[in-house]
Amino acid sequence: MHFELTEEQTLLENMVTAFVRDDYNWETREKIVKTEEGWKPENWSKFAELGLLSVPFSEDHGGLGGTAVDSMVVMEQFGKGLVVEPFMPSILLSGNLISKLANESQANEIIPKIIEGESRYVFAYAEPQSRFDLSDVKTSATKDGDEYTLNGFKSVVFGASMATHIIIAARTSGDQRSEDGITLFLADIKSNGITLQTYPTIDEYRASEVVIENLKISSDMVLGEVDKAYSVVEEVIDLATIAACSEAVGILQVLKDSTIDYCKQRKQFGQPISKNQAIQHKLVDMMIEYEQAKSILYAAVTADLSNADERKKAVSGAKARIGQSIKFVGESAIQLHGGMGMVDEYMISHYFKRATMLGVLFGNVDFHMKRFVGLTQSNIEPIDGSATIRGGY
Amino acid sequence: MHFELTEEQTLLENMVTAFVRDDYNWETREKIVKTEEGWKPENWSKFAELGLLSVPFSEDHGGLGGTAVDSMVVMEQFGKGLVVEPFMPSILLSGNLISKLANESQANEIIPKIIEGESRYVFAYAEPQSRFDLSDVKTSATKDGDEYTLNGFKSVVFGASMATHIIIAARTSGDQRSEDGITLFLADIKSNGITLQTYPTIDEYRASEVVIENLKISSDMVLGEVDKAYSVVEEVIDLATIAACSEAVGILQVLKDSTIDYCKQRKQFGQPISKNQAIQHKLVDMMIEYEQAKSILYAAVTADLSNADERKKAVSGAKARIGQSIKFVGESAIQLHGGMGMVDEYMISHYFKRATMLGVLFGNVDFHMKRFVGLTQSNIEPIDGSATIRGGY
Amino acid sequence: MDTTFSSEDIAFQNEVRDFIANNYPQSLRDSIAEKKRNNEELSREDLTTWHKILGKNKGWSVPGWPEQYGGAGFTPTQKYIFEQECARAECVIVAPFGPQMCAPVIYTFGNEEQKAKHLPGILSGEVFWCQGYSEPGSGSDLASLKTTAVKEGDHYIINGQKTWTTLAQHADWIFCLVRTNPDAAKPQEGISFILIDMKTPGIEVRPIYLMDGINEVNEVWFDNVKVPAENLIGQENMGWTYAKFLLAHERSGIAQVARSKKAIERIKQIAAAEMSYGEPLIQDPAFQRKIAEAELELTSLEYTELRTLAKDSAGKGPGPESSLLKIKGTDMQQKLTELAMEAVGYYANPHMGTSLSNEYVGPDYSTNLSGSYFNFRKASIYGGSNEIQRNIIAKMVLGL
Amino acid sequence: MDTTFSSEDIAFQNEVRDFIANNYPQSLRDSIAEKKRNNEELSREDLTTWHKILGKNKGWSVPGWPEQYGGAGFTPTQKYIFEQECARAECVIVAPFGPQMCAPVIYTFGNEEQKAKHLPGILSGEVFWCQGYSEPGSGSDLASLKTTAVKEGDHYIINGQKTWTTLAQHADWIFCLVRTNPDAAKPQEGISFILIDMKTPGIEVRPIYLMDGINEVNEVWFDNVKVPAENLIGQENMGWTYAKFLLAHERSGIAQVARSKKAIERIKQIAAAEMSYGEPLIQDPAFQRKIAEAELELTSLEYTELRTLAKDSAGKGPGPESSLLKIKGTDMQQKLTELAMEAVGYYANPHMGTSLSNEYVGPDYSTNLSGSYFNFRKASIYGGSNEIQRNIIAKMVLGL
Repeated sequence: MHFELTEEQTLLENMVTAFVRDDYNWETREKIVKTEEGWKPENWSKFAELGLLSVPFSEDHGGLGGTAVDSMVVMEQFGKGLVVEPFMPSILLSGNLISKLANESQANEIIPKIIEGESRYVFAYAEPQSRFDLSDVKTSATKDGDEYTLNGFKSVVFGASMATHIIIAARTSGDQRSEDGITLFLADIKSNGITLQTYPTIDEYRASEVVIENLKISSDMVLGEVDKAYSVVEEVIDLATIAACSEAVGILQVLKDSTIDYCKQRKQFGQPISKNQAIQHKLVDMMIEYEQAKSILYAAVTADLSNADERKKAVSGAKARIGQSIKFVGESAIQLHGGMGMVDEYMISHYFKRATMLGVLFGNVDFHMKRFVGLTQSNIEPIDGSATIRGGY
Repeated sequence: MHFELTEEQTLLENMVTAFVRDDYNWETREKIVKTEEGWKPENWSKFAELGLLSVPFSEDHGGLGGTAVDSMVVMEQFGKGLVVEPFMPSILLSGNLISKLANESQANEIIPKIIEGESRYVFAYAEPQSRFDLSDVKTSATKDGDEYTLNGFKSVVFGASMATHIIIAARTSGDQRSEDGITLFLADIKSNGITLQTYPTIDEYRASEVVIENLKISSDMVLGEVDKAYSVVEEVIDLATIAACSEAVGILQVLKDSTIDYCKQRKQFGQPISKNQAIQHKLVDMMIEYEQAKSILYAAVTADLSNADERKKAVSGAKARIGQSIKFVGESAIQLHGGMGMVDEYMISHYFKRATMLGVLFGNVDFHMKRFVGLTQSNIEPIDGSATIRGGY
Repeated sequence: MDTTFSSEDIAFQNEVRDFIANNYPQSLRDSIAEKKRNNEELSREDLTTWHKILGKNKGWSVPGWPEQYGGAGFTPTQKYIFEQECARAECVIVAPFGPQMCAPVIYTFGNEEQKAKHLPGILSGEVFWCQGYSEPGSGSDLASLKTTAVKEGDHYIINGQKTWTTLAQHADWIFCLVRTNPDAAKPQEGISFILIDMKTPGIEVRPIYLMDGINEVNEVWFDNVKVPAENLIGQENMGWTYAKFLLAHERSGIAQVARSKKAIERIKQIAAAEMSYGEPLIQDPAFQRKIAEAELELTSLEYTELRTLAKDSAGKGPGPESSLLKIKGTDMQQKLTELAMEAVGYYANPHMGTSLSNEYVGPDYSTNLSGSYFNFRKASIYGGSNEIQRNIIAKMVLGL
Repeated sequence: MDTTFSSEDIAFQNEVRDFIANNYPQSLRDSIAEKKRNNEELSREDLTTWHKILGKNKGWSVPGWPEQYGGAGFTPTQKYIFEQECARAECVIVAPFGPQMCAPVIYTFGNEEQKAKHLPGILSGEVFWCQGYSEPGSGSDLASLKTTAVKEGDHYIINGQKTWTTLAQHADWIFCLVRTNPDAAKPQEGISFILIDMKTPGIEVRPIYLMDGINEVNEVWFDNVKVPAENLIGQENMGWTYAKFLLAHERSGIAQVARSKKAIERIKQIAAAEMSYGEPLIQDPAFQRKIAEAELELTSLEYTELRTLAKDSAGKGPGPESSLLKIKGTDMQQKLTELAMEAVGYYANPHMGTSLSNEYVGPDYSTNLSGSYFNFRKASIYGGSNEIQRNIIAKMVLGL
C-alpha cells in the first residue's frame, strides 16, 4: 500500500509542471483568455509533442493507455496553472468516448488525428432541461434509410468553439428520461444544421450553445451501438469527473497556500494578520479541507474503477466531498484576502471562480450526494430491536 | 409594534422568576430529581396558589385565558430553573386539550380540579412506530354498546407517573396513518388495563411507557368528537411546541451567559481563556445564535395563531430554527467549559442535556423543516425564462 | 408584545405603496433590467432618478434626517416600512454616501455655511457623493491611513490615495479622512474629516474591476490637491470621532431583510422553473431544505432587526448589537446569491456583458447569477469585515 | 499509487481475523453487551481479559513495541490492519495507558531495572495503569501543574491532586508528572516523570461522574505519598521532554476510523428499523444526506490516515499533522453518536442504569444512545482540546 507515483507518472507530472511553469505564467494566461478565441492553438501542438493528447487511448492505437492516476497527474497541474486549453472536454471526455466506442475503421481514422493535434472533438450531452441527468435527452435522431436526421439543443458545451468535430447524444428511442434509446453521433462541427452560440464563461473559458436543426448524419457516423450509449457515457463522464476533481484539488492547493502566504505578509494593526488566532484557525481549517479533498481524490483514483458500482460510489463520493471543500476553501480564501480577493487584477479571484465552476461541472454536491445515497443506502437490513418492547406493538 | 410585555404578563413573569429564585435553587432541584418520584408535589400546590395552573383555561371556567405569550413567559423562566414539575405536559398540553374539547359537564367536572391542583392529566399520543407523526396511531378503540375497549402501546409519556388521569389518542376508524378516525379518551391513570413502566430520562425528568390492555372506557369519557380529534391535537401540540421553544430559549440564555462568565474566569497560560480570539468569536456566535433563537420565538408568539396555516408555519419554523441553536449553543457551551462541562456535578451539563431533549420533543429539526417546506414551497409559480433560449427546446 | 402596525402606520404604508406605484418610472425599471442582463454598470441617471423623485416628496430621499434640514423625519417604524415597500417594489437603492453617511456628519458637526451649501444638493439628488476612507494597505485598520492634508494659508494640500471608493466615477464630491497631524501620539488622533470637490485639479479616478468584471469601486489619487480650509468639518484632528459616529449610522439598514425576502421569492420561482430529474427543482428535498433554512434565518434576522428597532424607538439606541445585523445580513445576501446560482445548474457558467459575449444564452433569469455570487463575497469584507464585527461584539457587548 | 494490500499483508489480515474468531471470548462479548444496555461501567475483568489473551500471542497486546521488549513489531500497515480487524469484530479496546503511553516512555527513557520491572506486566495485562497528568485548573495548560515531589533521602514525598484520571479506580500503577523544581525559570523546566504504585499509603481515588452518569474518570489525591526515588524516569526536571514524546504517541490511532465505520453501519441498520411517516427512516432524504456526509468524511479521513501511515512507513514520521487526525477523528465520533441518538426519536429520552431505572424500555438498540452522545462531547476536549490542536497545526505545520 503506497501513494507514490510510478516513474512514468512522475515523468508525466514533471513534464506538465514544467509546461505550466515555463509556458503558462500568469501574464501569458491573461493574454490568452483575453483573445477572441480564448485559447492558444500552439499550446495544443505542444501537448501533442509532449504526448499528452494520447493519454486516454490504448497502446494499440498509439496511446498511453492512461489510468485515472495519469489523468489526475495532468489535471492537478493544469489546475494550478488554470490552463484553459480544452484538454478535459476534448481529450479526457471525447477522446475517452472514442477510445471506448469507436469501431476499428473509426478508430483508425480518428485517433491518430487526435493524437497529432489535428482533430479536436467535444461531447454535447447536457440540455437545458436535463441539469446533470445524463439520461434526460430530448434531442432526437430519426432514421431514414442510411441517414439520421437530428434536431435539438445542447447547452454549455465547453470547448466547442475550439473543436473540429462534435459527438452528439441523441434519442433514437424511448422516453425523454429513459436510459435506453440514447445513441451517439459523430459530426464535423461545421456541418450544415449545427449552429454554435459561443460565449466566455465567468471563469474565462469558452462554451457554446449548440443548436441542431435538421442535421443529416450517415449511419456510419454512429459511435458505438444504437440505443445503447448510456452506460458508456456514464462511465466516461465519471472518469472525466475524477479529472475535474483533480483539477479542483490542484486549485485548492493554490488557494490554500496563497492565502497562508498572504496572511503572513499582510499587516494590520501593526502585525501580520496571521497572528490573529481566529485567522489561524480558519487557515488550519482550510488546510484540513484541502487534505480531506486530496484524500478522497486518492480514494477515487485507487478504487476499483472497472467495477461499475465501485466506480459510481467512488466518483460521486469524491465529487460531493470535494464540492464542499471548494466552497469552504474558496470562500475563505477570498474573505482572508479582503479587498484584494475581490479584484479581477489579482489572481486569487480567478482560482476561486474556476474552482466554483468545477463544483458545478458534471453535477454539484447535491446531485452527487443523491447518487451516492442511492448506491450506499439501499437494501440495508434493519436491526432487530423488539426484544425489550412490551405490549407487542 | 413593540415587544414589551403587558402589565399582567410582567407580573406573571416576576412571579415565576421569584419562584425559581426562592424555591428552586440548584441544591433544591438536585434533591428533587434524585427522589424516586422525581418531582415535588408541594410545588404543584404552590403553582395552584400562584394561579399558574389556570393559564390555558378560559375565564368562564375560572382560567386566565392565557395566550402564547403567557406560556412563553412562564416556560422561559422554568427553563432557566430547569423546573421538572410537569407543567408543560399537564397544563399546557393536556389542560389546553381539555379547555378546547371538553363538553360543558366534563369541563365543570375537570377544570376546577386541575386549577386547584387536585388532578393532573397527561396526554399519550406517541407510539413506537409514530416518531413525530401525530396521525400515526395504532392504539385501537372498539365500541361495544356504550363502552369502548382500548388496546395499544404509548411511548415516552412525560409526567405520567405524576398524573392522576390520562388522555389517550386511539384509532376508532381509518388506516394507521389517516388523520381521520382518531378519538381522545379520558381515563383515570390507575384504571385496570393501564400499566405504566416509569423511568428517569437522561435529563432527569420522568416519563413512562403506557401499556393499554383491554381498557374499558365509557363513551361519556370521549373528549371531543369521535374520529375528529386530529386537528385539535395538532393545534394543541403546536402551542405546546411554542412552550418547548420558550423553555429552550430560557436555557440557551443560561448556557450562553454561564459560558461567557466561565471563560472570563477560567485562566490558562496565564490569562483568562476569553482573551483567545478564537474563543471570543465562538462566544459571539453563541450570542448570535441565542438572539436569533429568541427572535424566531417572538415571531412565533406574535404570529396569527388563530389561522391554522400561519400557526403551523410559525411553529415549525421556530422549532426547526431553535433546534439548530440548541445544538450550536449547547455543544459550544460544553466545549468551552472543557472538563468542567462534562461532569454531572456542575450545572452546565444539565442545561445542555435538557436543551438537547427539548430539541427532540414534539419533533426535531428535520421533522419541522419538512413540515415548514410543505407549507411554504408548494404551488410556486415558475418564472418564465424562455425568451433568450434559441432552438425552442 | 405586538407586531401588528398601528392604523397610522398602515396609512403610511399605503401612502408609500401608492407613491411608488404612481411615481417610480417604468423607463428606469427597464433601463436597470437591461443593464442587469448585460452585466453593465448603472449610469449616473439610473442611480439618481429615483433619488430626485423622492427628494421632491417631503424629503423621502433622506428619511433619517431631522425635519429642520428638510428630512422626512420618519419614526423608526416608518423607516422600516419605507425600506420594506421600496424593496418589495424592487426600487433601485438610493446611494447612501450623501444622504446616510456624509449628511449626518455635516448636520451634526458642520457649521451653518456647510449645512447650507451641501445639504440641499444631497437631499435633491443633484449632487452625488462618494466616500474616501479606505487606502491601500489600511483595510479594517482604518486609522493607519496615510493620505496627508497639509495646511498652507487658507487651504489644505492633499496628497495620497484612496481605494475601494464606490461609484467615485460618478461623484461630484468626496468626503475624506486625511492625516493632518502625523506626529500624534495615537494614529487616531491626527485625522481630520474634509469635503473635496471631485473637479479640483490633481484628482484622478482609476477604475477597479471586481471579479465579476464590474467597475463598482475605484482608486482615487490626490496629487497636490488644493482644498479650501472651510471644507474641513468640525475641528482639525477630530476626524476619527466623526468617522466613528458615521460608522454607527452606516450599519443601520445593513441587514437588508426586505431585499433578501424578495430574493428568496425569486429563488423559489426559479427553482419552480428549473428541472431536475424530470421534476421541478423545487421538489428536490436537498434544495427545499436550503431554501427553508434561508427563509428561517431571514425570519429570525427580521425579528432581531425589529427588536433592535423597538429598542431604538424606545430611545435606547441601537448600539454595537448592530454588528450582529451586519454579520447576519451579509451572510444572508451571500447565501441567497449562492442558492440562485446553484438553481440554474450549468447556466451558472455564461458570462454576459463582456466584449466577447454577443448574444444572451440560457434562461433569462440565469443571466449573471454567478457574477452576483462572486460579487457579493464583498459583503462580508466591506464596512468592517465580519471578523472585525465579531471583535466589536466581543469587546463592546460581551466585555471580553 | 496502490491501496491494495500485498499478499503478506493479506495473509496477516487472515491471521488476525482467524485469531479473533477463535480466541475472543463470547462470555466477554455478552458481559460487555449487558453492561452497555445497563449503562454500567466495565469491570477490570472486562477491560483486561482480551488484553491478556493478546499478550500471550506474540505480543499482540503491544503492537507498537520493538521486538526486543516482547512487542509484536508490527509494520505501520500491519498495525492498521490489526486495528481495523479488531474494530470490525467489535473487540473491546485495550486500554492505552500502559501499552501505548507509559511503556514507550519506559523503554525509551527508563533504565534497565525499570524496563525489567514494568514492561512484562504491561505486556501481559496483569498490571493496569492510569495516567496522572491533568490537575484541577491545568487543563490544556499542562505545564502549570502543581503536584509537588520533594526529595527526602531515597524517596520523593508527593502532595497534590490529579484529575480526569481515566479508569484510576482499576489501576495498580499511575505514571505522573510532578513538580520537582518550583523555582525553574519556565514552568516546563521543573517537571519530572515518576511511576507510583497505587497501593502506596496516602493515595485516594475519588470518582467523578460524567453527565451520562458514568464513572469513567476520577480525582486522585496525594497526601504525603512516599515514592522510592528509583521510580523516577530518566533525569529529574526532564519530565516535560518525556511528556511531549508521549503526547506524539498518544495521538496515533486517535482517528478511530475502523470503529467509526462500524458505527455508521449500525446507524444505517437502526435507520432501516426506525419508522418515519410510515417509511423506514433510511428513506428520509434529510437523514440519508447526513449519513452520506458522515460516510464521505470518514472515507476522506481514512485516506488522510493512510497517507500519514504511508509517510510513516517511508520513515518520515507522522509529525504534527496527526493533530488533524485528532480533530477530524473526534468530530466524526461526535457526529455519529449524534446521528444514532437522532435516529431513535423519542427513545433518546430514557436513561437506563440508574438506581431508578428498573426495566428496559424502547427498542434494544436505543438504549443510552443519548448517553453516548453526551459522553462523547469529551472527545474534542481531552488529549489536548481541538482548539489546542488547531494552535499546534497553526504553529508547527503552517508556521503562523
